[in-house]
Amino acid sequence: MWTVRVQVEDFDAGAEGERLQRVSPEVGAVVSFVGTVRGGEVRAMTLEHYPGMTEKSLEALVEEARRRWSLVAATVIHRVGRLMPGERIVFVGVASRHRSEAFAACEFLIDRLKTEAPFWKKEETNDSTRWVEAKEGDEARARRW
Amino acid sequence: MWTVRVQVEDFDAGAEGERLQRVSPEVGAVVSFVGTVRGGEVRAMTLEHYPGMTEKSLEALVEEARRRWSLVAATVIHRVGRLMPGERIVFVGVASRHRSEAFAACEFLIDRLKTEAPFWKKEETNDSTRWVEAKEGDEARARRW
Amino acid sequence: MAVRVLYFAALRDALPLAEEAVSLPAGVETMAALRAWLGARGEAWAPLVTWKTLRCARNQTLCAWDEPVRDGDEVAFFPPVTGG
Amino acid sequence: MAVRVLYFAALRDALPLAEEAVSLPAGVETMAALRAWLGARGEAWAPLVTWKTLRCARNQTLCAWDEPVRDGDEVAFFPPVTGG
Repeated sequence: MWTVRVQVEDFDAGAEGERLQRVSPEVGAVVSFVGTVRGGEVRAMTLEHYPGMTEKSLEALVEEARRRWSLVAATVIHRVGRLMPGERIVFVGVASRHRSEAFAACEFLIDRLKTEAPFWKKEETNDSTRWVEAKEGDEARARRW
Repeated sequence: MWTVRVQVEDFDAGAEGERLQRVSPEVGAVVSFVGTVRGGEVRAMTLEHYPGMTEKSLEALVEEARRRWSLVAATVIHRVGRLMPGERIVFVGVASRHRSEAFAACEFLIDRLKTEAPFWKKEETNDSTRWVEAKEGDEARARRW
Repeated sequence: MAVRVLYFAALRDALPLAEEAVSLPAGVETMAALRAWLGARGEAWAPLVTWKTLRCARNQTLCAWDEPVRDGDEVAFFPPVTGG
Repeated sequence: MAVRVLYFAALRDALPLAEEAVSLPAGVETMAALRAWLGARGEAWAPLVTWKTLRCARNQTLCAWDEPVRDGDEVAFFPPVTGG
């Protein structure tokens, strides 16, 4: 019911959503978020992480979501390594009886993941390679919860 | 980019999400909602609609979402006819550059669909068949927007 | 003035017909007046008047009860929607 | 007091090492004190002191700068995270 994975391989967002939907006859709503590498100047993106702490921090976020909302199941998958434009980076899926809990918990998980889980992005453009700066807006969004 | 469908057949939520993700290299976030028939006392559910007005009202909601948020694509699919517990009823998927717009527009679309789109549910239990009553909470959620 | 009238869901089940074409007398010029007039045609049509939470649409768009009705309109009456 | 220290991302690129085992002198008892002590070991370590927005973790959990450091801890310093 409660799944956290950090992996190099791609994931199947459809299969993950389907699994959440079928986990119990109680489920009436599944909300999922998929984050992808946007195209444009960026030619590739490398995601570094802190092995061990990553899983621990994602599990702590799922625990907190379970305390705050009535949920039936949740899945968080985050990829690491080198990704190309269009590739999936992250999946957050939440199943609940009613939709409001699933929406809130899904947005909570991605907002807090963005400011607490130890992942760092390095972008490659034609000219250079640079570490992505944290966004002010992300801090503000995470503090809402 | 902007799809509204009312149909008897099931839909493939994973394929719909994947299509939204690939619609443009600009997409960085896809948020999707799947609503299903919950199990329990209900043995089956029949969804009636007002053909013509249904599509029109869903298209109007998508138009309003596009005016309010910066979106790249959106899909709304609603099934009609007789559905069994566990079956999918509705899909709302939104693609945008950044996640906050996709979350807001997806929740807006399902909240407003619930109070404005002309669908009516009739539930069958072992004992009886009854039309589902509209929920006070749904009106309040729709008015937030 | 001729209009097409549709009824849906529980309201339709409570009325003699799902759909009808009616000619309106002079003075029936809004959705509220139309509803009252249709509901006054006898006991079988009383739910149109007594049901407190009906909604209405004119030409396939939700509307208010003071919405004017025009010749050729398609109007509909129904309980609050419950899709999604 | 012996601790294992890890550096990540841009901070790691700016320092001579990604990871080290250090023995702390008496008086270095918090994450803030550890950071200052590590950063005072010469020019190559200055980013630990001069970078304004560093974060820290103790035993794989985000912590505040006044968090106490204990013998055997795994501590980490890094820039604000940018996953998701």
